[in-house]
Amino acid sequence: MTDNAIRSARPSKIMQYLRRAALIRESWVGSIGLGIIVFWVAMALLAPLLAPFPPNAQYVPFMAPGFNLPPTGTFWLGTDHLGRDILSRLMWGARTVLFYAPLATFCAYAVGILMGLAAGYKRGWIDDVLSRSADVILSFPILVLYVVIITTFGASGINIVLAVTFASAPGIMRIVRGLVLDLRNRDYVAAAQTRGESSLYIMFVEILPNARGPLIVDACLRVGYVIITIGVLGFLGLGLPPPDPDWGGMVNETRGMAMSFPHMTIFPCIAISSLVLGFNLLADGLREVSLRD
Amino acid sequence: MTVPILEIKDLCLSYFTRAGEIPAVVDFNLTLNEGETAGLVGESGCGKSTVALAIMNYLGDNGGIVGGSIKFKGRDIVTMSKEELRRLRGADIAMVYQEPMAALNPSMTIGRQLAEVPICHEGVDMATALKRAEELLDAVRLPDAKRILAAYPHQISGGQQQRVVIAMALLSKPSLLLLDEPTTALDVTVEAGIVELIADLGHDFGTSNLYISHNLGLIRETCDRVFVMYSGEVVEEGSIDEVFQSTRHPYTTGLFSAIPMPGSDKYDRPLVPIRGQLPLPHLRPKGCNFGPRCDHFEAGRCDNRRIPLDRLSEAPRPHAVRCIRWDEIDWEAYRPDVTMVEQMEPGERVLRVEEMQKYYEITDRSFAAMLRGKNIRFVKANESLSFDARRQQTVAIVGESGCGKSTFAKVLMGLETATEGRIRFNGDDIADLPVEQRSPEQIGSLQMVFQNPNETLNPSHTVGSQIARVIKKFGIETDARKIEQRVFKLLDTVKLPRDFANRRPRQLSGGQKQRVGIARAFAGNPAMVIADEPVSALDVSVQAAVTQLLMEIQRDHGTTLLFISHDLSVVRYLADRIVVMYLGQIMEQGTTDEVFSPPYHPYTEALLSAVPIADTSFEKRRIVLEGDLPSAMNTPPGCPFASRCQRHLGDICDTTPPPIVEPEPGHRIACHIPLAELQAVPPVFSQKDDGDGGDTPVVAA
Amino acid sequence: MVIFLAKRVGYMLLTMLVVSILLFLLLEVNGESVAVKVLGPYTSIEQRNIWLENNGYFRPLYVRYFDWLFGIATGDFGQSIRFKAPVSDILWDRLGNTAILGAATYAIMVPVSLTLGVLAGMKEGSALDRTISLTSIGTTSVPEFASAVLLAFIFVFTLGWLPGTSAMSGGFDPVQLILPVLVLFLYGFGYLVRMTRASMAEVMQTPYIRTAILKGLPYRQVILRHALRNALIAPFTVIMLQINWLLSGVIVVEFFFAYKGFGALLLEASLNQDIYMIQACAMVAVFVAVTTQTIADIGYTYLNPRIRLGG
Amino acid sequence: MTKKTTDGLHSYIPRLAEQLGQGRVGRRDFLRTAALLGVSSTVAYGLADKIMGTSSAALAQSATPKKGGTLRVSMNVKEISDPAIYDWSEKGNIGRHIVESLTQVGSDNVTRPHLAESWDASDDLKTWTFRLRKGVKWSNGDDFIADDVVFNFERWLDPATGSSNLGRFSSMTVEEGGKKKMAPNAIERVDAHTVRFNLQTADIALPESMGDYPALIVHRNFTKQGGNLAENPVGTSPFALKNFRVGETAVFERREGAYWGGEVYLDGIQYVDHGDDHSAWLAAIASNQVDLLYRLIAQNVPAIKQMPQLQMYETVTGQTGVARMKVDQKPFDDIRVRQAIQACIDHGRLLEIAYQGFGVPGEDHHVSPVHPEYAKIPAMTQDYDKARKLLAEAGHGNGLDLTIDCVAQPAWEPNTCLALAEMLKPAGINLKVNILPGGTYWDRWTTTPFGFTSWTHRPLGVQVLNLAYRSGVAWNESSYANPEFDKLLDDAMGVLDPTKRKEKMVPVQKLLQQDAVIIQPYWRSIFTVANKKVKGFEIQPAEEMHLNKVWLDA
Repeated sequence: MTDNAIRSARPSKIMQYLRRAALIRESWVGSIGLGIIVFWVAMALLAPLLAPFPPNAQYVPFMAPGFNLPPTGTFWLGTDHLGRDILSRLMWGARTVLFYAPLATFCAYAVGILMGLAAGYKRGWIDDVLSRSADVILSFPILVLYVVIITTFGASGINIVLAVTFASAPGIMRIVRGLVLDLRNRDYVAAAQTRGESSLYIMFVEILPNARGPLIVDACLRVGYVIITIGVLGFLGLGLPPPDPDWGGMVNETRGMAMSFPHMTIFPCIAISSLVLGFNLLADGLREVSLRD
Repeated sequence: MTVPILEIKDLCLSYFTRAGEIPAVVDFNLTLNEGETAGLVGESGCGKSTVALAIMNYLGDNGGIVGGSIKFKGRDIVTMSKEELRRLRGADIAMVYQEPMAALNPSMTIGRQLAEVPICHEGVDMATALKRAEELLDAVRLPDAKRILAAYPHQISGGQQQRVVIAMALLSKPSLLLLDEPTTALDVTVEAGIVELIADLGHDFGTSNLYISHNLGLIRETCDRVFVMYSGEVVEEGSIDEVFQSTRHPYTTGLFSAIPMPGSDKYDRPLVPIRGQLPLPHLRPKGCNFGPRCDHFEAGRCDNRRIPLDRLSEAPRPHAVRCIRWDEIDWEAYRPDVTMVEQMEPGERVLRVEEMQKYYEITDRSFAAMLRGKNIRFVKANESLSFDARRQQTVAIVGESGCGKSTFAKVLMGLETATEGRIRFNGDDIADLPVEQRSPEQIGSLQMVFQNPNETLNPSHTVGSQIARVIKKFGIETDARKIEQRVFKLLDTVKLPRDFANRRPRQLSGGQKQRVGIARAFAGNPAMVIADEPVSALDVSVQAAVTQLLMEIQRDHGTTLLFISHDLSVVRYLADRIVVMYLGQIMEQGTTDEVFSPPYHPYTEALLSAVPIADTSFEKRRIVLEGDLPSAMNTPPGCPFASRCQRHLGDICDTTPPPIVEPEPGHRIACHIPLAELQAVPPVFSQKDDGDGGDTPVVAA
Repeated sequence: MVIFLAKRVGYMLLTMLVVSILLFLLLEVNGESVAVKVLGPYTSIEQRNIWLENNGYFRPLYVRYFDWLFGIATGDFGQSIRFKAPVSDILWDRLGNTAILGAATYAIMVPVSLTLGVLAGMKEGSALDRTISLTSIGTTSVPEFASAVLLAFIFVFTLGWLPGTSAMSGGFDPVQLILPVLVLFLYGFGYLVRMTRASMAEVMQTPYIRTAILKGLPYRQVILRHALRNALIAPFTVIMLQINWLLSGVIVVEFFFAYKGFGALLLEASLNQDIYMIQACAMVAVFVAVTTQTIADIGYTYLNPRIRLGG
Repeated sequence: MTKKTTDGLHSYIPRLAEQLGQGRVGRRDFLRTAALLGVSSTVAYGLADKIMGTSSAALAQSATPKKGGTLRVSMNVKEISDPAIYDWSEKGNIGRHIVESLTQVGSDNVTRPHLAESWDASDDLKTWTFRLRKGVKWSNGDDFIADDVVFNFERWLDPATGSSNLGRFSSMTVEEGGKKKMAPNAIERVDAHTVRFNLQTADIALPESMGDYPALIVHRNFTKQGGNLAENPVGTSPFALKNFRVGETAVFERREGAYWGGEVYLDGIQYVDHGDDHSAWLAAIASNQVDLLYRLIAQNVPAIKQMPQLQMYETVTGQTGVARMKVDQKPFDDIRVRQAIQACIDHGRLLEIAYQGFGVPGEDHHVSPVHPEYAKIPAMTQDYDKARKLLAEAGHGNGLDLTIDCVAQPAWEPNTCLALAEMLKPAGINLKVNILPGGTYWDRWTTTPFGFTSWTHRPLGVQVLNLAYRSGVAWNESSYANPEFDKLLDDAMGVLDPTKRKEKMVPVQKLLQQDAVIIQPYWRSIFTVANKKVKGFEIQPAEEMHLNKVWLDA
């Protein structure tokens, strides 16, 4: 085989990742989870095209699902107490949720991974300091921490992201640290050390990629959890500021009327539960698939 | 004739996976009479453990017996009810496992775990059961049985754990004992003790044993009959002498040529690897499973139909072979192709270790230690090591786990710095030079091959990129295209196809990974390579190939090889000089010939004796060491080996560090025993036919 | 063991100390804003200064901190702004109520989850396992507020079977606990089931279980004597750490069902900037968390002889 | 049945009666004004009946009240230690079951005598004489006398007390060195049952103010005995506090012995705190855990209608919320901006969307149709062209970004703001709604440039105007300072004649409307709900709980 042939035979990185991702098909649980997530991602991305109404436009309040208002259109899931189309709000709300929850999780991971790598690889006093700080933060009941942070600094998207980062990073750090403590004793790490690679290189190139399996699973679970957290904060009136739709806030605003107009509350509840379910199932599927490897 | 203890007929075992049915064992026959020990030998994946579990009818959820019968004392286990099976297990058939630590419940005392067996099978009360357990612990030669009964598994050593497992197996006086690699996880000197114990117990308890091992030497020493398995089939069976002396299957011969024997020599009689790889269970070839790897393969015949087990004689239990050409091959004349390595003269001195010492500080944070003000203790990992290594030379460091050989490698590589002493490498003192402070040339010229093939490569990166990184790192090439060329060359060197560059480690077999590891070590043109047990985790046929490869590359590059190993047979085959270590200290060093013949250090002597020898033409003296390796935290003030020494002189050994005697220049022994006495010790190995004193085994006092 | 305990307790105190410093810094550095919260926004600067003077807010920060810390150590958390009463008068009652709620939840959740988890983990991949696992994933995915809304809709408004709030105004009434406990149970049990299942499944794969089976022990004994103890080590820790989770979980439930507990108290204190109350609640929450963590550690050590007796 | 003749009445009463006869004053207005001027309700009703030939007998109970039972009420139980500094009507409601006020504003928004039996006002409305009811006993056995009233007033008017009554009775204060203090001789003890108030300025609303919840009269030894009503609940009311736990419950039992106010039917009252979550309130009454809600939010009205065992109560009030702009801060210092915003508003639709139509549309001048002095002035209309034009003139032709602060709860406030935001969009105004927790909002309610503030009901329109829009007063959250407005307001306040006052109110209302200080979306109805077995309950516009005549039909 010629060298060129070898090079052309090299599959592109993207294809490799896609092929890895396609493994999830082997777990029907994971596939269902992925399906739900893809559905909501599509809803979020296509909200401007698919949503029949602007999310904050106010028409006739309290209309039941299927209400038709000529010539404006049909409100398939009805309207809420301010006369806004629930379907459109769910679609736009998916944007909010799918923007903030992964963003917050990502930030938490960025911090948690850095801390975990440093603590697990460097050990010594760095580990002591980081682990102890993590213990202190983790000793707060997590929602208590959120409530205190949000009420102190105010409810806004960025504060929610910061609060989630602050509260979740230590947990992630612990996971990463545990993985690193295991991985750092591998021969390939020793090989890198004996080549005189820098700590940063070893942490990020040699160790981190091998920790990705459990981390991806954990990230899925965590995104689900953050979705719930954002929902709970919305429910407590500490969530993202209106009017932009946020599922937890939608439940909060309408639950007082759930007895007479259950559709206003139940649809957002279903939306939030289904998305969390999607992430939980995906995590389960990923775990299943990764165990099969 | 009495009913055999175990009679397996035409047994077929399969695993059921999502990919379908995968046959694990095909057409397996075995008869075991009372008091007999049969050995099942084969490389990993040949189905030998599956057979053992099938005898207990325990194949897990996805395994099953698809054909044949397993008769235990005439009763078919395959058709037994669950309850019958339960009563059989542990009472009539018992098993000893590979990993004693894992086989014991970590959260129950050993006493309770042992007592369960008689309580369950004989309905005795706890006190009686514990008494029985205590008796058996005595029987497996565990001192202080009471303490052990009250202990949890993690509180006793590996050797003790295995004795406990054996005691547990024997508690209900089973007729059949299944031993699944019972010594693989143990150190060689401990292994020797267990092997001896098993042999003795067979006589004392009258059990029939089925001994499963990948180690031909162990099988030879423990069994009456042997079954050689390959890819789910028995390819050769017979008595030990028949199979070992007149081997009639190409695979068995291949195995014998692949392992170092006392008579093999890297220059005159090099190891011969078996080419190719074990076929995956669902990709077995048509006809003879071994066909594609066989030198005697004949297309059209060997790959035509299933090969039956052919009897060599009409005796009731004859030597049988699964080969249609066994009587066509001229076994005496057959010499496989092998590249001979020319003998090399050692060059200039590359490495000089002088009085090197490495202590680890352990901070004891307990209150008691703080009160005493002595909260720092030392682990003496290396104590005044001194030796040299020359260009083109292979120097082996031998010792059991905990002897400090890996610590020494770490100091050498700059992952740790020495506490005292100097390490001169190419003239520079690197003892205090951590790897970050070494120049790329220094780092590149001192590289390492690691032990575990599954860990040596980073599973997240391609093979090519991992080799390329080294080339870049040491500044050998900078141009991407040239780097790639060099990667390909290195792959050529380790005899791997070039397209492996794009593969990920998980797509490679263990041997292939180890080759990549070697390629990576040699990427920087090292002057010296440290190989830390590079082949111990590999199957024997692969071991030979990797060993040979290492030697070839060494010769081509003129590299110094520092070979760290616990396996004296490999070392003997490979090394020019040997350094024997025990508890961080050098017990003996010298050329290979010097170390392998008297005068021995008593520890060297014990080590040599512990090595199982598959060559039936050799006889060896048995020396079994008592006790376990002491902790490196509190090394004895005198000779570190004193506590286990079979030639222990008296107090002087315990209190005074031994002097170093030098029977020949360069051959150094650290021992109190007068040189003359050491020289009078007969050699451990002796040719059987010679008829000298070697025939009578010498057991340590 | 004594040393271990002393170390754990010492470590606990250290954590509490750090938390107290953080809390103090977060809420009390700015005396001015404390005065505004206590006296209300309509007060003049003069009034605030008098208050600050009277309450010692012009002393150096560290003096104030130690004063506050001493108060906490002696059970004096200060005066609640919202309730105009000593914080401790209100706090302990509320904590007691939450303890009742938590205990009731645990009394149901722990046995059910452990049983289901063990059943699922005993035979990984079986139909029973699949059913239990999926159910637990499903219920865990429904946030507490959603299940609270749905359950209230069904059982209170539509069927009228259960009381809609749990204020316990007419004395303790177990019926009023049903809905809050059910919500907490539904959301919490899945996690415990999955942990138990994973732990059990892992244990069932270990060689020592094989040893036990091949010893000829009856299956019941293998499970009860060999598997359970090892399989329950991890869930035990989780159960203890779940107490920490429960302190968060009760916020939503107590708020929704008007249960007079700690969570609702904390939420209301936070929403109303009742800083002394927030401080007290946070300290108590952390104390509970750290204590349970310590118990978890000690219990883990006790259950796991490998750690208890030195590795 | 009338013991008094019209002779003892305020000099204005005959004229008022004349106007009533001529139909220039409504029956309600007559009753109200008469009551304010110290005419007892029986007399006033009798007068009205006589003039108009109607009968007030219908007001009498239709069924015979039953005695007994404990009424369970869902309401936040807040601390109640000192009535003088009460700042929530929930506190007043609990306090009112211990201590009482001199006057009481009824469910019909008419102020009636309570502990005060009657009062006179001088013609200039500066001297008021209050005659206290005789035979009223404190629960500790003491007689209720003028010293009690004097003690309370002196305490309220002492700035150290920190009572909002200092502002409420500002006509009895003088400024000294920038600080308000009680004017000398402002309160005069005439005899054991008569107190005279000498005001600095005319105050038509004095009796109304005395009915407000911080004006509950405590015992003269209140301070001496610890100053804590919860710990030492000495009062004049028919109930005794049995159990009180802040945030949880307050339990009252009927006291033994006769009550000055006649028969009281309930054995006891229990308030239960269900927190801040309105669904919990709803759930509590729906599952029969309580008999009465303190408050039913408009959103929950439809649910109540589905539950036949419940009776809903509704009343249009002077309760409202205003989106007020701080006129001295950018961009609201430009009147065109404020007017542009005003031009975008369709008040009726705001009411429809944000409050489900329960109430009447507002007119941006903070005087309600329920107020006696309310003058009908031309309605405003939505006019986006005008709004855009005004914005362009003010230099915001390319759009304007604004933020409005509001509290998170009750929901109608943010909802109104959200609806407002939608309504401003077509004019190019992008309004961001900044929803804050209550505590946070009330920290900044007087300072934020644009905020939505809820205002409670007050019996007279001028009261709110005085509190909120007069130059420099403490609660002037908009910083509106217009001398002309102040003067017009003074004029209006000096007039007793409802018709004349109405006329005087026209320029006041118009000026405030034109200056576009506030967007006042609507006057909202308030609701509550009770089990149908609760009888004799009436909803009071200021959400006061008057339960002395309530009984349970078991």
